[in-house]
Amino acid sequence: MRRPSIFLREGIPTAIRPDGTLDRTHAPDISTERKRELYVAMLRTRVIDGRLERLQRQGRIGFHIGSLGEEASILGSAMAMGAQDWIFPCYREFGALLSRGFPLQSYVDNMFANANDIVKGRQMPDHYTSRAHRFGSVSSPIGTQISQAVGFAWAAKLKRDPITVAVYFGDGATSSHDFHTGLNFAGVYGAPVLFLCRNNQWAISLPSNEQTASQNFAEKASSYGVAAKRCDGNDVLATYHTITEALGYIQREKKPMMIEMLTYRMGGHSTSDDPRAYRVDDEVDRWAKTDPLVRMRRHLEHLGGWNETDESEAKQAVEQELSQCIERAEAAPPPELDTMFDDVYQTRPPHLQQQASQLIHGPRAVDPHLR
Amino acid sequence: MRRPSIFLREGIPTAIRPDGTLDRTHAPDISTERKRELYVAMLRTRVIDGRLERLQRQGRIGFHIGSLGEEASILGSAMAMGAQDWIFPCYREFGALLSRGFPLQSYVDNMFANANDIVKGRQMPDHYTSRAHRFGSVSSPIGTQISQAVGFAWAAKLKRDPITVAVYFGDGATSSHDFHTGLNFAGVYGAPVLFLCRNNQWAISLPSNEQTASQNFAEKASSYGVAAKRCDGNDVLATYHTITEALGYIQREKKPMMIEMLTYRMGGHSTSDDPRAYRVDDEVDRWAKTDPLVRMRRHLEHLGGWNETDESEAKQAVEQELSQCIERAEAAPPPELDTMFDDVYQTRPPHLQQQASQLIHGPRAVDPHLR
Amino acid sequence: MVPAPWILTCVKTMPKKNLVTALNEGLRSELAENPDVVVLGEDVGRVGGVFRVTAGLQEEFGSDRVIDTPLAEGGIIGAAIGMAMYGLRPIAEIQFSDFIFPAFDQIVSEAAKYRYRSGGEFPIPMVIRAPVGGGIRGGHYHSQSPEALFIHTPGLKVVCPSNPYDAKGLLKSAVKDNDTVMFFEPKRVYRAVKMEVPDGPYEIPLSQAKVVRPGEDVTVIAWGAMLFEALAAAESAQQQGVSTEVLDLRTLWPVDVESIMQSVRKTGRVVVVHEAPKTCGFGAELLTLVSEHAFLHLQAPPKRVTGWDTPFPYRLEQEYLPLQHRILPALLETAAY
Amino acid sequence: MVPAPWILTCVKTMPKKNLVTALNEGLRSELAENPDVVVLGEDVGRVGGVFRVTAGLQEEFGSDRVIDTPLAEGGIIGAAIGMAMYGLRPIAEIQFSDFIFPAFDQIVSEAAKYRYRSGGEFPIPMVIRAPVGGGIRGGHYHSQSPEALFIHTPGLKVVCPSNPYDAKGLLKSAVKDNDTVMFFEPKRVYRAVKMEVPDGPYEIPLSQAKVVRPGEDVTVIAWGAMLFEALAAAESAQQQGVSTEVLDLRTLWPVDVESIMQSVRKTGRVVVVHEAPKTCGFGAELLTLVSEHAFLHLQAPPKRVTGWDTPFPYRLEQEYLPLQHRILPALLETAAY
Ligand SMILES: Cc1ncc(C[n+]2csc(CCOP(=O)(O)OP(=O)(O)O)c2C)c(N)n1
Ligand SMILES: Cc1ncc(C[n+]2csc(CCOP(=O)(O)OP(=O)(O)O)c2C)c(N)n1
Ligand SMILES: [Mg+2]
Ligand SMILES: [Mg+2]
Repeated sequence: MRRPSIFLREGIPTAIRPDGTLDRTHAPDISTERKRELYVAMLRTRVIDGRLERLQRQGRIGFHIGSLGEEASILGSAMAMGAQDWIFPCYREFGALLSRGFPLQSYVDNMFANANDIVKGRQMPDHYTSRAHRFGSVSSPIGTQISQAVGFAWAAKLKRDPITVAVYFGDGATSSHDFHTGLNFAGVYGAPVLFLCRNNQWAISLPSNEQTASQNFAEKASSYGVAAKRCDGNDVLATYHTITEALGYIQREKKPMMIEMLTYRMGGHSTSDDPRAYRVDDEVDRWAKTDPLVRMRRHLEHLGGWNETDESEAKQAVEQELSQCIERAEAAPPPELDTMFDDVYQTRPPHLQQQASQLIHGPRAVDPHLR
Repeated sequence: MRRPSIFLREGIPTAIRPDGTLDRTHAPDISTERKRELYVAMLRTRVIDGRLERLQRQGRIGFHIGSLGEEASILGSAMAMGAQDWIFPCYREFGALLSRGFPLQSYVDNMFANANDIVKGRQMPDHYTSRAHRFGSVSSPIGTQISQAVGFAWAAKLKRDPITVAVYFGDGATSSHDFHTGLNFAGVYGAPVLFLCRNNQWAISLPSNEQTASQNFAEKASSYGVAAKRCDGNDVLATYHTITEALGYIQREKKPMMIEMLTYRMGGHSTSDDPRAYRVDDEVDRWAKTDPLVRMRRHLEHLGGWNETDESEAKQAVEQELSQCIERAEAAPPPELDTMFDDVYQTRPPHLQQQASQLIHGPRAVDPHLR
Repeated sequence: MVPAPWILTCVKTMPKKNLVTALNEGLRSELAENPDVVVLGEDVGRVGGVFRVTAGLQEEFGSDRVIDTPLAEGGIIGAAIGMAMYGLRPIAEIQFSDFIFPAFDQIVSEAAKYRYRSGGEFPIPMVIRAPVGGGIRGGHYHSQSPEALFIHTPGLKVVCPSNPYDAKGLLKSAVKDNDTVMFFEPKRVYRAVKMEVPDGPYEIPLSQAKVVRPGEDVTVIAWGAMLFEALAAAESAQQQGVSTEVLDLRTLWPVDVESIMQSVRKTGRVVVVHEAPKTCGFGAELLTLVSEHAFLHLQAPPKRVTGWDTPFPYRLEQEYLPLQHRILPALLETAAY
Repeated sequence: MVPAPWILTCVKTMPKKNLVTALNEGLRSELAENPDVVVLGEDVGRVGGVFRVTAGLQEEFGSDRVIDTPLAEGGIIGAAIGMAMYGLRPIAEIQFSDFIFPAFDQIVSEAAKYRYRSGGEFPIPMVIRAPVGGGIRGGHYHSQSPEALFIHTPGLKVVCPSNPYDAKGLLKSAVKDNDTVMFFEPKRVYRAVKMEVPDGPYEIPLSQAKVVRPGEDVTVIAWGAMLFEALAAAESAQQQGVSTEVLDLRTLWPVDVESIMQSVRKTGRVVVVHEAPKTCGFGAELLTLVSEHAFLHLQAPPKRVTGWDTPFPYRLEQEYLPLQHRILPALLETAAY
């Protein structure tokens, strides 16, 4: 079993020191209250991850793809974005969506793919979206969102709307076609895109150093005339800071930028994966020492802004809200049969009207308990 | 009308000085006889290009895509390759194929797509191939040969055969998917591939500086951990030298390398194109001053290895040979009808047997003069 | 371009504008009407497209509206999807439909499924234009007709006009449509057919086929360049006493089932013509629809006259294409069955 | 994986090896027999594939023969084509057939046409393996059945076994075949069906369908996971007095026309079942072939029972799939027509 070796954190600045104090040169100038929000958002994400994993084990939901260990990269970036900015997600960014005010109930409905699911139960769990929250559509095919985000940002530029579009993708996705065309188009047209490479060091079982022979992922951007930086993706303040600066650069220079957020996937790729088949525990243990929640909590404690009671209250609040959401989501019915034929086109053409009526008046009508 | 600006020759060494003398640090150590061969190969290519263009104008062939102005990049690279090495062409490299001993008659048969055509009249003119000459298959879709060349070279490496595979592509092709996956795979597996980017500054009507925002094409290689260099693709000796060194590097280091050959497409994209619609004459005139044939001829004259008589005899020889080939090719019949159904599969399945018989015994049999 | 003489004779109207001009007018009119319409693709700006369909548009509307792109079909469509999500109406050009495959993932996995998979949050109103078909000595990679691949993909609409008048009207409808529309242009017809085309704007609704020649004995279904071959064959068949109804589908999907069935119920006999390879081509779908909807009316086996199941050849393309000399016997046999 | 109970009951042989094991044995045996065989794909090495089909092969044959690749299907197939040109026999895995589209250009524009366009200089003997089909709660992008797209492409062979025994023998034939073979594995069957599979090597020739249940009244054509649904429906139909002949195509293209026509000439009635969307699916081709070859034998309209013309849904997948409860009425109606 080989391990990533070249993708270490050397030369990447941190904001939060091991003792919880701050290196202000690499940290954002934000209030303690805001820092608490960042921490709570990460904590919330982690609690949800844990619960959804259990639900999947119990067979109550079909699938979950989580962000254990990657919370700082996701929340540190998403929460640095402006309200007018858009996010094009990969598939681990439910925390980012929730941080924008998307109701937890809606997210849980998505996990249960019930009648209230925003995507009408049509995709696997964790394939959410919300135009109202300026949040794109999760798609399974790797990388496809990248060139779309570029087109979206380019359109905004053509319309002279001063927004930035952040697009998330993994280290594995840098090998995809759309990484190549997306960065190239963004470079050529100066699209206001923030490329967020969440380098969690693994693409299912492939370590980053076998994904590419380049020294790191950030350097790939120069191929396209796109500026890039690496940041410590396990340090939520360093990430927040780097993203804030990148957003400034993008709007000031009218050019895209890429940030490689160095982090680590602490869990399996998804609930379908068992990482023990391909990686060794001591690597995981080593990374556990850089747990983004532990680091941020230490900083908050140092500031006197967090204690054991805050922690348990915050956790309990999420657990409780979650329990209610799960109860409701589980009780909700599946989508109506007829909805299967909506949204293929704006209006239902004759052949789909016919097929819908075949389904609804066919054997399914006689024996509604078929599954 | 905008023009390429960043793709200039600054910092790229030349071998042949304006007065015909040599800068030996950037020139290969080869005999005058070999230099004559290089020059004659370029001259032959140019003569053929001229004639084929005329044939196309006369409607005697359907299409030609030539190499006017790019002869040094093509011949300087191809002729530096070893006999054991393979070439995966783009579509302007007929000169490379001929330099490997492919009969001119066969090439002309290909241009006429007649019964003797090596690809059996199935593709447009200039879509040649020859396994015997270690020369891949020209395909119209841009870039597809790149990842194939990588697989081919990788296979050779797995079989421990010490060969290098050179793959040609244009500046436009660097935007293709296969450029990205090809270079990435080559970097990861250390495939012995020589990536030859023939930067002729235009992709039909798109100038290189709108193809990408990168500073040049060579720097794209570093994204993939692949070494790269630029060379003066209008200087056949500088090109030959750079390629020779690259071949050494590839076999020594067991790693791929990319060379950007800076040249200029003096003619239209193909016989279907009129470049006056999108570029200005003074750009063409400026590049005409760096004509690779003129430069090499000056050097040969400086060496005392070439004179006016050599020139006219060489030209005449090609013209004569060409005339004979054209005469034979034009007189040759089209491919047999039945060949349409060969080579779809190794053996003809029933449905193609049936279709072949429908064609051959159908209306075509009654009226063989249909076209 | 090898305009067979019958192309000109089949069109009875006074020659006026060709397909290239009509399409150009359609694009210009959409660009002028709606500031959100943008045109993008390889060589569409400066040079006006390799077939000149977009000629003059960049000059008129600027390089922010008519955009030359890098050589990457996947990037063109990926970016166009993003533009459509933002609210623009992109018209993407793929230089030849043979080069659509690098964009296949973005079209089939993304554009086609976007509205559905997002629960209706993100429709993708965009048009993808591409020249299709053979007959211009383009060989393997400048001649293919990939419509069946897109018809098989739920979520896409597919249009293929046969003539300048329809082309302009259908293009305008396609641009205004709120779904992703594949708009295939028969390149063999680009300059071969001229007809009267109004200068002003007009629309032809999608999903309406047209009876271009009424007949009694046999129905032939065609579209694009092959329509003219079907018409020529129908003319010849008439001389042998067989009356052929010729249907121009115009929109391939969702197809106008009603018009097809109306004709087939009348004639009881049907032949479908297309350039694409026979197997799993759109012809198979059409004939199966006929069997499903009009089985009892069928008096002869439904027939296909199509490209062979081989890659598209260069030198022998006239033998590959389902030209009138292959359609005629199919009509006569079917009528005589 | 939701193994319906009837899957186990339909297979009458003693349970022994499942599809995953049989395929694994087939791959192992080809790797052992021929040093030129290499396996490549995402996660195929270290972890043995996300479905474990390649489990243990990298340990046994080394990482030069069983290769983990970067996340780029186009690169996998492009490189595999190059390997095949050099003389290797690559077996490329696409993790889910839904992710084959980034490789579509290399498959359709290149592999399929290579032998033809090079005048026979460069055959591309390679196998592209990919799991297909629904029923494992995979939603849009882990459930599709794209076979029709490849059947429409001249130059490709397409195989889809339904059971472990056939799978091993067909896989070995596919690897030895000198053309490019798309080898689709019904993922719903991976662990749901067990049967006796010889440990040693054996081959099942391509392009031979199999009558898996003889019958007199109606023919049902199926393959892959839907074969078991067809069998279950045939069993139920029998209870209502309708005798159904069930044909497992095994190789989809070139298809065994003779076996189909033999059955249809006997029964005069035919139903085809597939998971892919109806329109322009392989069912349309099969039914058209039947009309063309056996028109006078047809006593009822040929019928399709297929996935709907929508993207593949997640929650309602059991309503999307053409399961036995939808096949049974089609059999009864067709028989009663
Ligand atoms: C085109 C495509 N190929 C393969 C897959 C299967 N797959 C899902 S996730 C994944 C790995 C992605 O790795 P990375 O981009 O690093 O993201 P991460 O999961 O680590 O966040 C793969 C191979 C896919 N979804 N899409
Ligand atoms: C995939 C694809 N898209 C578009 C085309 C049409 N086309 C043919 S050549 C060409 C430009 C190629 O430019 P470049 O790579 O620089 O090579 P050059 O012709 O300059 O040698 C284009 C767009 C094609 N052949 N393939
Ligand atoms: Mg990763
Ligand atoms: Mg060029």
